[in-house]
Amino acid sequence: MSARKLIASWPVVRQLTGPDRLGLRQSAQSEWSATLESRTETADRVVPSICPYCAVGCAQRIYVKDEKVIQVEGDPDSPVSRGRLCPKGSATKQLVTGGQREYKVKYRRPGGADWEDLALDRAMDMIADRVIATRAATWDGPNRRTLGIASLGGATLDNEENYLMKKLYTALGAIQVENQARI
Amino acid sequence: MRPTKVTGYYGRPVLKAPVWKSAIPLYFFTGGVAGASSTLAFAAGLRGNRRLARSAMLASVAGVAASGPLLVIDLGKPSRFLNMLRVAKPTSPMSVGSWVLTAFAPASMAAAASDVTGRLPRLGRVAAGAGAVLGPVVATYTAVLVANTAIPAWHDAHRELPFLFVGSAAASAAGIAMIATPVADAGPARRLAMMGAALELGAFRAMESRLDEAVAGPYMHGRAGRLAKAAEACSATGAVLAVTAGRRRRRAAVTAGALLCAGSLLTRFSVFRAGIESAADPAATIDPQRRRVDGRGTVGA
Amino acid sequence: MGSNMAECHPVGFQWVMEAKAAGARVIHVDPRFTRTSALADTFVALRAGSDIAFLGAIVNHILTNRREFREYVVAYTNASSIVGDDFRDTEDLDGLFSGWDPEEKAYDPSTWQYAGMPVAPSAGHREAAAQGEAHGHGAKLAAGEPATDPTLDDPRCVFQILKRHFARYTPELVEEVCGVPREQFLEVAEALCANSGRERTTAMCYAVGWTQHTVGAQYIRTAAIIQLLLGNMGRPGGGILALRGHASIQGSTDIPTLYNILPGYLPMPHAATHQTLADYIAANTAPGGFWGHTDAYVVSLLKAWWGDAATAENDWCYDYLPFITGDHSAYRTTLDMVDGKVKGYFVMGENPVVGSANGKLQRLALTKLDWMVVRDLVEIETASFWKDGPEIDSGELKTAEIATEVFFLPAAAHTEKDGSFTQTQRMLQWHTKAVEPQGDCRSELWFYWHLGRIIREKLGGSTDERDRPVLDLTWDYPLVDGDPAAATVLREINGVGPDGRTVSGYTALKADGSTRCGCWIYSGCYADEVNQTARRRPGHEQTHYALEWGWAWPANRRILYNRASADPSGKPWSERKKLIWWDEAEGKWTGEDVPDFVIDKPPDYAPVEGAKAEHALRGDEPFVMQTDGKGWLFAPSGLVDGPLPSHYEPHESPFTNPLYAQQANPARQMFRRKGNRYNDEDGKAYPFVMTTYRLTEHHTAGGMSRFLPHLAELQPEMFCEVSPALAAERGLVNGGWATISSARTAIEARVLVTDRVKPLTVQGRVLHQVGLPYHWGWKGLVTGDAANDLFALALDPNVHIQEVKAATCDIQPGRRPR
Amino acid sequence: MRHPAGPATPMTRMGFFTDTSICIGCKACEVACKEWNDVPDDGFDFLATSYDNTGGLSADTWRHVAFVEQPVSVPALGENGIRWLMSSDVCKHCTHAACLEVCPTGALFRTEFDTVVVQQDICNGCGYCVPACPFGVIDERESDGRVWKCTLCYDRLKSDLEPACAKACPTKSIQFGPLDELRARAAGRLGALREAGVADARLYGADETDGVGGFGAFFLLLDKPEVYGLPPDPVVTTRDLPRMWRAAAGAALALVGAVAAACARQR
Ligand SMILES: Nc1nc2c(c(=O)[nH]1)N[C@H]1C(S)=C(S)[C@@H](COP(=O)(O)OP(=O)(O)OC[C@H]3O[C@@H](n4cnc5c(=O)[nH]c(N)nc54)[C@H](O)[C@@H]3O)O[C@H]1N2
Ligand SMILES: Nc1nc2c(c(=O)[nH]1)N[C@H]1C(S)=C(S)[C@@H](COP(=O)(O)OP(=O)(O)OC[C@H]3O[C@@H](n4cnc5c(=O)[nH]c(N)nc54)[C@H](O)[C@@H]3O)O[C@H]1N2
Ligand code: SF4
Ligand code: SF4
Ligand code: SF4
Ligand code: SF4
Ligand code: SF4
Ligand SMILES: [Mo]
Repeated sequence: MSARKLIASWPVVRQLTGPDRLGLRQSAQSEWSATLESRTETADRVVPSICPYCAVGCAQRIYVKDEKVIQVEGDPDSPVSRGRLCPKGSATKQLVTGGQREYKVKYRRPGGADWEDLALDRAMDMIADRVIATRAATWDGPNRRTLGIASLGGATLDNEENYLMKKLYTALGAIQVENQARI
Repeated sequence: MRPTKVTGYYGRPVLKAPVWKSAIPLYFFTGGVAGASSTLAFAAGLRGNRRLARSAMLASVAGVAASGPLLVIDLGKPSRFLNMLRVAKPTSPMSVGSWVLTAFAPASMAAAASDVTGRLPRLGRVAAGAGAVLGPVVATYTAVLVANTAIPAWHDAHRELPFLFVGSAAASAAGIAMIATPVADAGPARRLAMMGAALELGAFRAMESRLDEAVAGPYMHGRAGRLAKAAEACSATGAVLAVTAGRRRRRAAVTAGALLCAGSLLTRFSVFRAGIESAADPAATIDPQRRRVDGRGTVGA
Repeated sequence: MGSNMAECHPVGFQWVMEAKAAGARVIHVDPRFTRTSALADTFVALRAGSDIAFLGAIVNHILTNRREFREYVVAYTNASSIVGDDFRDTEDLDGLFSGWDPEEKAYDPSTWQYAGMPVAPSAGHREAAAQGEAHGHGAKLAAGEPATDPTLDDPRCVFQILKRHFARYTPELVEEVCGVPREQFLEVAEALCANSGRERTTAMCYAVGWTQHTVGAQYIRTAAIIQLLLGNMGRPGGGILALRGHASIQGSTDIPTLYNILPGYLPMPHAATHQTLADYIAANTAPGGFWGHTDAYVVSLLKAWWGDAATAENDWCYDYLPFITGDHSAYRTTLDMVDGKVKGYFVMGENPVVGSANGKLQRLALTKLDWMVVRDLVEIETASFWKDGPEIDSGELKTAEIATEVFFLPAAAHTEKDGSFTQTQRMLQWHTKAVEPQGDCRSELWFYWHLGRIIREKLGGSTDERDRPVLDLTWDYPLVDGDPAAATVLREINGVGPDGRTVSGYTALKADGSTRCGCWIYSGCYADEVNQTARRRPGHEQTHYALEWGWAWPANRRILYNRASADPSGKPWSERKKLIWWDEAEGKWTGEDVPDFVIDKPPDYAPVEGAKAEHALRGDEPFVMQTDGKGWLFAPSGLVDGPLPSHYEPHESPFTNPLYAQQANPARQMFRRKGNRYNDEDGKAYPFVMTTYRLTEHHTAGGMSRFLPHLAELQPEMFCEVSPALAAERGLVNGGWATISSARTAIEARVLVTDRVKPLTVQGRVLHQVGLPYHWGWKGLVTGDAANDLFALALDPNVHIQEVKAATCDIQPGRRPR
Repeated sequence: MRHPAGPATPMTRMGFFTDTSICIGCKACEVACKEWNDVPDDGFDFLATSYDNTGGLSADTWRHVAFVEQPVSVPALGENGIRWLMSSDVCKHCTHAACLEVCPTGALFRTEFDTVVVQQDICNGCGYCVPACPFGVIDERESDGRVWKCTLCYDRLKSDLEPACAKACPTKSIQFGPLDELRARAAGRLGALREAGVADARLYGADETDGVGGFGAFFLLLDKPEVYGLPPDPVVTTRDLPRMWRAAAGAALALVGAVAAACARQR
């Protein structure tokens, strides 16, 4: 920046030379505020979504930049919610990006005092083994089922997920499959 | 137990208390010393009282030198002071003060430097003159600064606060001069001490009696009130001592000077503290305003 | 009533506010004055657990003052049906209906049938009750026309029975039972009547304030009776709106992760009555209405699951389905866990040690497992009970002695997966994956598909019969970034026809194995090979019904049974309230919504002899899922605790039932056992009524709110709401601590003294109610005792939902002993 | 209507009308604001003041919902009734904004939308604006020493978007738009409420002749402002500034006079 420009950008000079003599308005504007814009403007994409909390089913728009969620907002197109969100819906960005989230598998061995690390593949394999063994040990032939394996949850999940769950459990003969509709 | 009448919204303050820490009332004091001292120095110099002029000049420099760090402590980093010179806002006493201080500090230092070293005497005199003119502004603008807030105990005292601050500044400048100057040369300082203390005490009394009762409280009771009482005692004793034993004995003069400084300092802290208490008291904000609205008789707010 | 809509469905509440601005009157009936009450025109404080008395008195008010919508009632409800001679009412038997078996503690419902209808031979009450278990869609009637009396004068017609049944439900009784001043009750009853009929409609909203009672299903039945009498069903601005809970609670009921049903409310096969496919179909096919096609629905489902392995010869793999033999619901299963019967447990986005009743029992149950898999976004209490639960704290349990092996798997959030949620008005809405899940986070779709894949690989060589269902499962979904493509799953749910293309809807389904469909009621959601649930045509470009936003089951209709919005001749009841009507010229039903009726069935259609399913219903019978096409004022079948609602006291109550000798619902489900103590005393030890509920700022068991700073700070501590009078009586100080105790345990909470909770005068004495939000547990940014630790398991017998809306407690100042 | 750069030129004044009569106290405004502006939490303290655990506006709370429980008389219940007032407070974006006028750095400035915004690259944390605000809005964030308050979503406005709080508000208790339109709408709403018998309803801050020249974010209240923690008759402190300077001039002259008098005698 040339010296002249530097001086011209000094708000006092702007004050003395412009209409804003008292320095309350544009002469006091800073670099930051002059170049400000909504961060949603620079999002790489906007993805249609639905609020994950309650059954009102408010529509959301997810703003993504550099493969990160940078903002979650109501979708004004929704005939249900018209763009509005309650405090929970408004906290969705924190829900999906916040520090509370867990990113690693944790394993607690029987009687163990604390969590241990476990690779996801290994965990899946171990769980499959447990299912097979428990099912075999508790098989009730006449009723084509096992009462040894139960499942809880589903109301926070997608229809497709509930469908696969029910399909797999039923094929395995696990019938104690329940969710929040019961409580 | 006292019956509690909850005012406003669960008794919560309407206003935010100033976030300033003790650096600020300290600065009011050092700024006051600097400002009043440079005026005193100039006047003493004109009258040829070199001893008095020299000590007042040094007091002024000391005041300036202490003020800088105090302001920086408040802002956090030195560079933050630079932003003060970004704009010049007549609506902001702090802005006005910053510009004045920016002119005053070098003037006061230059004057002292010239005086001590004996070099560039012409420039020294101009600087001393500038310091003398700006000094009263430095000593008073802080009163406007606090008055120009929403805090009832400050805002509503805007008529008296400048006199209180000036009196306080004069008394403290005089006190320091008395400490730093032989008794023989300190006559003007003693007289200034008397006048300063009188102004300080008088302005305080005037303020107390004029303020709305919902507003004046902090000046009379509680911590700020206690500080005010102590300030009054110190200043009054200091002033009396100054013009009695202080005329003769150096030790008495030093004690008087110290008392005057203490009084001035306590006054600043008392006012500061009163502001914080006032901000915390919803009634101080709401009651006078409610009376105003009801007085107007409109549905209004 | 029974819903705190402003707090629990805040964005939905905008429509209530809009209606209010347009002149609607909003009435809120709740034990506490809530944020909904604050915005309502009228607030009525009633005692928790007393709604049937209140609603029953409205029924009585309508009937005694002849305020019913007569034409509607005669034409569209079963008011005129004659009930069998054997039926005895609670009025005759002091609180019991006929058919009560004191040994079995269950009803035999056969005497509740219409006169002259062949009653299905019953294999005993147990089986009858078991039938109830297995019924997704409730009621079932034998074939045949019941006798009717359109004048409604026959003393044994439903209308007259109703009149007699509710005659004692007077404003005075409301005052006595509910603590509602009779003037206020009358004001509400009148408002309802005045706002119903030809020109006006009234809607009722409820949620779990009605369901979480030992008489929950009957609460809703009472509301249904009112709405049918007033002609508010199937009409715009009318209805009974269940404000459901989680984002896809409706979906997880439709495509159920529930033990007693298969997708689309097909019952799970019951060992006693459904041994073969033929038995199953026979038992579950209704002579009239759309349940006449059960065969097509179930065969299509079996084909969807077992594909080519399902053939006509092997009964479409019906043998692959497991049997249920009774109650296998969540709480029953918890007790089975305590008893060591359950070894492995999957917990998928639920937090039972905080959210389910009797928290301690829940935790104890988990200690008895061999292994448990918890999948969640955060480390919830259920995942870590073994190391930081309250029983570990108190020393009651030792970590080292808990043998449960625990796998915690981090879940992907909704932004990290494709899929559909079904919201409270049965509308499916698609959410698109925005970003890839990080670390080990995966969707449930990923988890179950891979789990299935691995199990199938491991069982690959098995010749064991029991492994066939797993090995023959259709399990070949295309993968996208490792996830099975959710859209292909939805497509399977929609179903495909013989040409391999998606079917247009359930009417295209066949029982001959030529169609496959994962959930018949969802059929149409992928019609024309288009994901209809992803449609997002802006609401403001559409009519009020916005038919091109998302997709609602069935067949994208937004208002169920909307044929009732027109009169029997097919004309709208009124111009103001028109929705669909018969277009004579076009020869079809038309209007603003998708007609919930056979599109070209004229109003004067009469079924021919031997007509089946929907063809067995007349052109003026709008309730097309019902065998008789009628709205049921009296329920001859489908409920296990009576054909009509009666007021019973909650399982725990400080009062005796002033109506009947029968104190509480006789059929309620109880578990008298260790760890589940009831307060059977007369109310001296626990003199107050406690009720639990939600706050706008938190979500259920807290996993999605207590851990988030922006929500947690808004309600940072567990508290209890008490009236100033109770506070004075017990020395409770606003902002201080209180200990609330029940027959189970004691919890502590901060005290909020508020005028919003008022003492009520019930049966002549003052009753205090204690309000408890239930969102807290011991983890997260803000922690507190879980309200559910205070509650016992006492369930509604129809749906096995726990009574956490009304029980007895005591409250004392100070913190609980540690 | 985008202003990517360049000096802020005055345009239509934009603002808020917060109609507290339809507020459901959901606090979506508080959360939406924090999410958009990355405002940290404000502490986890249970205040036992109805459902308000935020207490008031602060550096970390730019929208604050007040909850007031009041006994009222209700037809069927007599004096035993209750009402629950809820109101979402925010910076008033005063026409004469004390915070802005006293700011010595120009960090606070008036934007092209006539809103009052702190420029975080300029604020030096002098703290002067804090006690200057007659509503106790603006405050210092201890962790970084600067002051923060509602920006009326300056960044969003620049991109022609509605502020986050107004967008979220389920009942449109918070309405955003050109101020004159909002004032007209508010007058209509007030009329309707008065007609419906809500005698205590009043507009707060809609009057251009009030002590701060009217608010850019004004309110419809159902009771006196102080009931919600708002000052009944706020005045911009700088209105009295000329008088203050005059007093200061007098005081300064008094100092000069005193010094002169003191030095009148040599010793
Ligand atoms: N903010 C928020 N919203 C939510 C949820 C949440 O946790 N937080 N959860 C979601 C879920 S899972 C669900 S199921 C829904 C539940 O939504 P609601 O059912 O509305 O929620 P609750 O607060 O449990 O209960 C509603 C009201 O019932 C009252 N009540 C209690 N007992 C009785 C009674 O006997 N009679 C009557 N008439 N009223 C009674 C309570 O005082 C309470 O005000 O909310 C959903 N929405
Ligand atoms: N006393 C009392 N008790 C009650 C009630 C009451 O009113 N009073 N209400 C009852 C009702 S209606 C309900 S619904 C229950 C609710 O009780 P719960 O369902 O036990 O509670 P939530 O906290 O909703 O648990 C849902 C969990 O799912 C997680 N989650 C969210 N999305 C996903 C996902 O995509 N995948 C996975 N794996 N996890 C996910 C969340 O982080 C959260 O921890 O509480 C019941 N309990
Ligand atoms: S924004 Fe609120 S009301 Fe809407 S779906 Fe989400 S939780 Fe429910
Ligand atoms: S309300 Fe306070 S912070 Fe906001 S503009 Fe007015 S003076 Fe400034
Ligand atoms: S703290 Fe910042 S915004 Fe406030 S007056 Fe000082 S510089 Fe201006
Ligand atoms: S306008 Fe923006 S910054 Fe201001 S309160 Fe609303 S969301 Fe927060
Ligand atoms: S979002 Fe709207 S309704 Fe909710 S508290 Fe804020 S102003 Fe009130
Ligand atoms: Mo729920």
